[in-house]
Amino acid sequence: MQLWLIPILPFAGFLINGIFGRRFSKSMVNVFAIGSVVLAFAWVLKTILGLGDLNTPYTEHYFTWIQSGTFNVGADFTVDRLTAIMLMVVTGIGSLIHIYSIGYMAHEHGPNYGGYYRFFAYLNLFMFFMLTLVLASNYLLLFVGWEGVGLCSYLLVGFYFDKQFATNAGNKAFIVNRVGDFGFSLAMFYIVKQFGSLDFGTVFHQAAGASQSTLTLIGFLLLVGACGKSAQIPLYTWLPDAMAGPTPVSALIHAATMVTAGVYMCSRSWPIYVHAPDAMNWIAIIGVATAFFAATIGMAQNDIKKVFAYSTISQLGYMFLGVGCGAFSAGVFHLMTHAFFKALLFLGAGSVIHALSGEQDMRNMGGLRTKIPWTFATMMCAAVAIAGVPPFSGFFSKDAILVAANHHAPWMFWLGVITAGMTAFYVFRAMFMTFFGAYRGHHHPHESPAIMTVPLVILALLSLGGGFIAVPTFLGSFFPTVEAPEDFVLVAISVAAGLLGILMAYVMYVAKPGMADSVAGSLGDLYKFVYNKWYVDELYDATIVQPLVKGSRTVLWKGADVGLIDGLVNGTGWAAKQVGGLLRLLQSGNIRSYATWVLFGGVLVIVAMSVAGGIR
Amino acid sequence: MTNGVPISWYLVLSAVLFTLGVAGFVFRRSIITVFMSIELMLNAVNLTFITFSYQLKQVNGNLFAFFVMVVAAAEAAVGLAIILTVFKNRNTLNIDDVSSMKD
Amino acid sequence: MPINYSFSGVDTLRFLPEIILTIAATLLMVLDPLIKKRSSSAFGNIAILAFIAAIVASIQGYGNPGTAFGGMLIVDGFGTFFRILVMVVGILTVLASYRFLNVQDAETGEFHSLLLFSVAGQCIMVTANELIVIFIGLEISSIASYVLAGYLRDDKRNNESALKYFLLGSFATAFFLYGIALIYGATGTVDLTAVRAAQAGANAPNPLFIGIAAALMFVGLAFKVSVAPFQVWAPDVYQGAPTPVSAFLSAGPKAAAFAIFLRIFMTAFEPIGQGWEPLVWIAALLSMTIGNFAALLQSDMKRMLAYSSIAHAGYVLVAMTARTDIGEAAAMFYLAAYAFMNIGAFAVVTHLSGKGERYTSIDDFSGLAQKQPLTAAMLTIFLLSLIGVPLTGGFFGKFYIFKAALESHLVWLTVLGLLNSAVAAYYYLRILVVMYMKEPSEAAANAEPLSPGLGAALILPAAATLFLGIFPGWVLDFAGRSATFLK
Amino acid sequence: MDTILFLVFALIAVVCAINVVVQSHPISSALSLVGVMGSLAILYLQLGGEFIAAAQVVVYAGAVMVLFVFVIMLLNAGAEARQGRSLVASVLGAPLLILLLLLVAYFVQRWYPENPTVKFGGFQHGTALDVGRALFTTYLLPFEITSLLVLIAIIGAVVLARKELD
Amino acid sequence: MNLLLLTLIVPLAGFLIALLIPRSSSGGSRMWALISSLATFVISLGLVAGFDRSLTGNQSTIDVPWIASPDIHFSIGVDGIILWLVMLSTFLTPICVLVSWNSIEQRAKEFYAFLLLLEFGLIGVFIAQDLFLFYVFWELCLVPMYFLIGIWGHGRRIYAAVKFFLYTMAGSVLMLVAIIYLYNKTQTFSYNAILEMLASGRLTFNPEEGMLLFLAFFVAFAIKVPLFPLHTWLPDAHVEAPTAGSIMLASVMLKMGTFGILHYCLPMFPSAARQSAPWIATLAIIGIVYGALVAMVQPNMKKLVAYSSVSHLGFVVLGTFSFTQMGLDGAVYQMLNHGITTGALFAIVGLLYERRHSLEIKDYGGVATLAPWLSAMFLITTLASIGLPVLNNFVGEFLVLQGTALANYTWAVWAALGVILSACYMLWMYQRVFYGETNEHMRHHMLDLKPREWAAIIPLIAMMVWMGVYSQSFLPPVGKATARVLEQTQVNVPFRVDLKPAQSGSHTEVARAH
Repeated sequence: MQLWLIPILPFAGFLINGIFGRRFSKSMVNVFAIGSVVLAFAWVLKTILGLGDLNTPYTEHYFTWIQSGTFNVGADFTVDRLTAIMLMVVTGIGSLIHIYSIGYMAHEHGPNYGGYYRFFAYLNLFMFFMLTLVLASNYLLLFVGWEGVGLCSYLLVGFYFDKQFATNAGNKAFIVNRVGDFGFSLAMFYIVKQFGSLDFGTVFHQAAGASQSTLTLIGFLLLVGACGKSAQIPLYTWLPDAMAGPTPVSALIHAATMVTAGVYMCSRSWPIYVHAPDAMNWIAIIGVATAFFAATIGMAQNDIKKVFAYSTISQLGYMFLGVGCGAFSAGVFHLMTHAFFKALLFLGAGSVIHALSGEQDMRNMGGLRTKIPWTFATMMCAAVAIAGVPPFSGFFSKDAILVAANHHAPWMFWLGVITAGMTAFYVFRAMFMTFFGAYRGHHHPHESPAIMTVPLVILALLSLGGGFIAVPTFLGSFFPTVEAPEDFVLVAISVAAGLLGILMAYVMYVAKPGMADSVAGSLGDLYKFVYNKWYVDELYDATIVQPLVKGSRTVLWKGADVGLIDGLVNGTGWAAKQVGGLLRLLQSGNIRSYATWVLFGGVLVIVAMSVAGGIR
Repeated sequence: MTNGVPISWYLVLSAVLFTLGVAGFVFRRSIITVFMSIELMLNAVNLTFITFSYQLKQVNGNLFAFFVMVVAAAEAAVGLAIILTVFKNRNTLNIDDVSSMKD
Repeated sequence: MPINYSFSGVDTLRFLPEIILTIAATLLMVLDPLIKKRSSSAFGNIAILAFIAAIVASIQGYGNPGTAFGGMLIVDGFGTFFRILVMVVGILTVLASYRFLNVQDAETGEFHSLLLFSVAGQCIMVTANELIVIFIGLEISSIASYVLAGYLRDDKRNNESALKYFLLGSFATAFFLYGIALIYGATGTVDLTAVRAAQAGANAPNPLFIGIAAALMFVGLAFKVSVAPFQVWAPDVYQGAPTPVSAFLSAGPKAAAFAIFLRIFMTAFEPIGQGWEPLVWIAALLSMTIGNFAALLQSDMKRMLAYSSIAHAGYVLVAMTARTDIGEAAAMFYLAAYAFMNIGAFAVVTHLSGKGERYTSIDDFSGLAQKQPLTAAMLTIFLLSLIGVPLTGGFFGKFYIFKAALESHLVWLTVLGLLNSAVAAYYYLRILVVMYMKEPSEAAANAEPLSPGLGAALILPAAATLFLGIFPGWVLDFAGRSATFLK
Repeated sequence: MDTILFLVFALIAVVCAINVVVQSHPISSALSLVGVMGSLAILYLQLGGEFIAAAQVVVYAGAVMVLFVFVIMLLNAGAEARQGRSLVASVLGAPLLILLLLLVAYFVQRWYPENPTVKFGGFQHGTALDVGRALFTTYLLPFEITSLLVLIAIIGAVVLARKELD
Repeated sequence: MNLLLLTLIVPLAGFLIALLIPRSSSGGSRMWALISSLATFVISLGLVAGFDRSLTGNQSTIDVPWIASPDIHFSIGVDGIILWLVMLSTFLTPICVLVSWNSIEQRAKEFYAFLLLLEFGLIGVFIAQDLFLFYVFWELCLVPMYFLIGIWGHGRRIYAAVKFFLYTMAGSVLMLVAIIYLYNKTQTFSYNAILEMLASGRLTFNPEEGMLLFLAFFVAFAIKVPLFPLHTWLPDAHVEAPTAGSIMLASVMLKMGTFGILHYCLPMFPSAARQSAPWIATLAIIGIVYGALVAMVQPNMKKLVAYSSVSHLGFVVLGTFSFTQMGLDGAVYQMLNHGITTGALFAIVGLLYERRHSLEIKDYGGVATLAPWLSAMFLITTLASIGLPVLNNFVGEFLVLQGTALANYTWAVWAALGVILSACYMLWMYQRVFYGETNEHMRHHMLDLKPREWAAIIPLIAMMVWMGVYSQSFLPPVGKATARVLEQTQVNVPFRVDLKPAQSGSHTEVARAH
């Protein structure tokens, strides 16, 4: 089926735009960039349709990538049901966002010839790596995509590379991800050590017979990797900063696709996890903790993209919760619906920002619903979806996760419910601050062009109706099923929490506009603590970054390297010269001294020879 | 031979003279005296040669002493010439003053 | 006592090289007043011819090896090797001194005459098999050298050099002589072979006495080869002497002294080898260490080379410590390689020093590579060889020496010696540094073009150094075959 | 008789030798050295070295020492100056000398355990005849090459003492 | 004509002819250097083409006696490891010529002559099959590099050159002792003969003897690698060296050490190697982490890259002492990778230096705005250096770490930290140099790549991608050779890649893509 075409098409787009894009007109760039992605989407459709029910995975082998002894890693692609969903999401949403970007980037002025071609080249490269990631049929190839998307994230976050904050954010994204990759790599090493291969088929086949401790270790290490990529505690800090990139990037990479790779990978590794309950439990704990924690921060942010960034972290936590509770299909389902509504939220936010010529602070917005109605309407769809209002997409997926959580551990359910309330609150808080009340800014808002709004509308439809896509059923045979009875009470509680959140937001930001500040004021330090994101960045900086940098500079470099080791080396030279200096004292130039030395030597020699001859 | 001189006396005398020669070299400051000390050392060696020659009943020791004398004479000629040039250039015969090259 | 002794033509033939040199030397002395000064380099040419003739005679003589004059002389491979070596050193010295003497206004027949005599003395030393002949040969070589060291008699440094060399040399010779006397007393003979034989018989003398005699001779010989702790004179003398003479002193007399050192200790004193081995061990280590470390701080090129020659003497002693034929062969090879590289290095100093030898400091070599790349390249070869970089004679010399030492299980001496050579690299590198990496100095800028003689004195040793480094087999084979003494 | 002869001249030799070393004026040292040589000549005679005893007086005491005295006079060398010092020599010199003397003397006195004695006339082959015969037969080579030595001495003296290099 | 011999001789001939070119004609010297180094490269391509990948052991061997006693032979040959190292040398030399084209103005003749001599020495080191010959080449390499650093280097070049020389010399004299010792024991210098004797049991070492010999070799190699804590010559040498010197030093010369360990230390002293493996691996890991941390805080680009080399070479040593097929394959591959990648880093840093005349990071900023292609190339190189997949270093690092994990998982954990840190220091440097705002001075001087510079950089980038994507072009011969090394090392690590054959698609349907 020529699976290789799927990633190669965007890659071709990348090469063409990357090498010649500077000389191209914008429309020429568009042709290659959007064309390649849309073609890839089309090829995905054709492939999936052509492969039938996909009950058995379909694999293509291209060439041996690495071979050493009997170990080998092939460049192999596989399509199964999970992959199919991911392919659809990635290419579908990817296409939409590419199209949207034409409008969004039209007036952007990045460094280097406006950076237009560069943006699309990077975006295409991202598609290439993302598709490689989902198509990979072994861990190492998955890792290729995994690192590759990280690279694109780095490049796109640092798109405005003349701005220090952007490049800082890019570095942070890459390096924090590297910490996660560290875990991922170790997991791979252990897999090979235990199973002798990295092929999903082989590994999973053997995992069934492996010891639980082995699988727990592997599962845990994979989780570290997933935490990095999917911005979970403790490695989430890069994602909020990553909003420094252009907004479509936030939508595509930092909401819809790349950050969900961790979820994808954990789901993919279910044969390992199902035999490693401890690891599963940790996934759930991290997931729910992240969901709650990020939601608290999200409630206090004023930058519209930051709100959605924390929201993303929080929603990813949900997905982890689902996976950790054994509801893999629910996790993946939420992954998909989240891709719809979060992409929409970001794109909508982009549209707002675009409308306000770059303004991102919600305190300088307000009353925009009349000025940019399309944006408002579509974003509202996403808001209700994420708030879990039935029967929109978020409701179904979130509900499935919470039910599974309840089955797994009730406290996780309750925390999840609270988080759901907070989610509804901060999303609608953002909606109200942006679109309701009076306009507080100085720009002249204008609605975005159709090239931007059309993708918004499509995503809005998906957000609203996405819940009816039968993902859980489709994946039902792929994942092991969890016996979690549908309980109407639980559903009602979670829906109620969401509605309560919406209501509170309405009260505080529409009905009684002054109330927000007074609540914040009454919370005092707690509010400040949350507003400052629990000071986690500062904590990391003080406990890890600074000690490492300063320690390296003063202790290792100046101390050990220059001081001790080189000191010893140069000291040897110095000492040699000192010895030389002492020896020069022998050379007084005085003949009588010389004669004495000769005499001295002579006596020594005679003594030595008498000793040697055995003086009697 | 009951009241002859023990042969070791000659050898010890030679050692004493040799040591005195060395002492002269080490302690004297006049270049000429230093040179004479060397002659003294050579004389001491000659005494050893001749003593052994006596003991071994060979003429060879005598010959060696003779060769040493010739060498000593040749050394004397050259040595004194060198001393002359040094004196001409530095106007001193103090051996401690001839120490411009050092380190 | 009947006269039962006569000498034949064979004896003469085996003594022919020395005869040639003597005749030439005398001829030069006689010609000196007849040849117009400064008009030609006739003296040098004659000397070189004589050397060549003598080399030919040596080779001829080796065609029919054996003893001469009743065992006083022995023409064997060992002797022939060193004979040729010292004569080649002589040739190179003459080549290096053409221009030098001209610049210093000091061209006389006596210079070359003394040189020829000195070499003749060395030839006698290296072929002698009898202590008295060795002694006289040593004195011939030495006395001529004393005069050569002070050749520019109006130069204060020359005087001082000559005086120090003369007084201390005579002083050490007295010890050597005392040693001979004691050996004579102990064994009743001064013939090396007989001395060795006397130690084997039933009424062998107390080895202790032999040991004491050996110790006294060791003093004299160690002094002549400038081995620690008898090395003190060498820096002053080499620094003060005219540069070509320093070159000569550091190569010719040294090689000859080493030859007799080896011959005496490996034949006459071989039976007490256990006794003197530690002594040589220590002396070797001391020499390497003192030479190398003291050289680190020198600022005068000649003085630095003097210290380096002390260190190199130490390396040769390492070979001697091995007390094997292979060790001797290694020492022979090393001395040959050393002679070439050292004369070459001194020749460069000669070239640069100028009238009155003003420019001998290391800084004067600054930027030489930019002004005279060929000269610098030659010096580079010599220095790399002195360091012991492969494809140079110095490397193979060291290699053979340490190989011999390891075969005799002298692991520590080998390790320390080689570490020493790493230290030594530092001061040789300093010269490369100034030559290649600094801006030209006054001396380099004003250096005149290479004269033909000096050029030959550079290129020949350089070629020899490389030859010994790339095809060492030829010389080493010869050395290996010659290293067995008549015992 | 032999013993007395030995003791007397040994004593003279030693005293003169000490005098060589302690006298500060070179001329005194030179004369003392002549004394040493003279007494040694007697001892040589006692040991049977007739020829060498004669040579000692004629060549050594006669010619060589005269040369010394001549040079001393020529250079007008006075009592040696006291300035200048060698720390090494003054500190190490004396102990080393004593050690050297003790060691060498100890060994040489042990040379002949049965300690034979010397009597005048005990060895009679040190005559000019014996010496001459040996010189021109067995020791022809050394004898010939000593002539080289003398030649070098002449050239050396010429080189060093000639008025000017031209 | 034996192509291997030709590969060795052409640079030597190039060197000798370069000496004859008049000093005034620096253009002629340059051109000659380019021609002869390219010719060498082409010949070495022929060597690769003619290399029979189905054979283990040496190929293209020549063995002629050189010196009779001791029995020294001029003996050369290539196996799967040597082949690529030779290629690395011949590949990089023309690139060095190209990057030096304009930057070497003074004394160009000597410069290019030394460069060719260096190439000769490096090739010789790798292909020598006689211990003595190996030592000769080993030392020979020192001389041209010494001059390259000392004459054409920057401020403290003399200190750096002398330090370089003495450091290496101090190590190699010990190796000489060991070589001589071996000869005295075996009466041969032949590498293969010694291995044969070992295999047949005719040569055995008692434990202390074996360990001392091993250490004598190892220290010499470790200095060259450089293994922590013997590395301090490297930063100085790199910072002061001219661009071409840095490239050759980092890319090829350091490999002399790792190659030596792999080729000599392991097979000749297997038990000592096994015994000391934990210690050496520990040092290697310290080097990996330490080098990365120190690199992170360097204010000077070349110094940063130099310390990064310490870190990267730590991987090579670690892989070697994992005694696993993957570890060794990875180590060899990483040698090549490091050669290409670090060569490119130094080359581009050199180009920056030509423009801005500074190596200090703080003097830069915003280069990406002014010279986008230059920046892009540097970015790719940076990414390769930090081990991004589809670029070369990833394959090597993966194999090394995987092999290490098989042998000792804890080592792999520690070593993998280096992978995190490499991203830190490289990206941080990249950010400070290429990102940010530009200033007036930069705007005038920071031109983008010129055709000649493209010609130097593109082959390097191409190799990074090729080696990263299709390692099968390179790894199989390496695998053959490393398997032999392992066999000779007689390692008995529990997990010696007794991997079950990969059951790719055992329960999946595999469709062959055409």
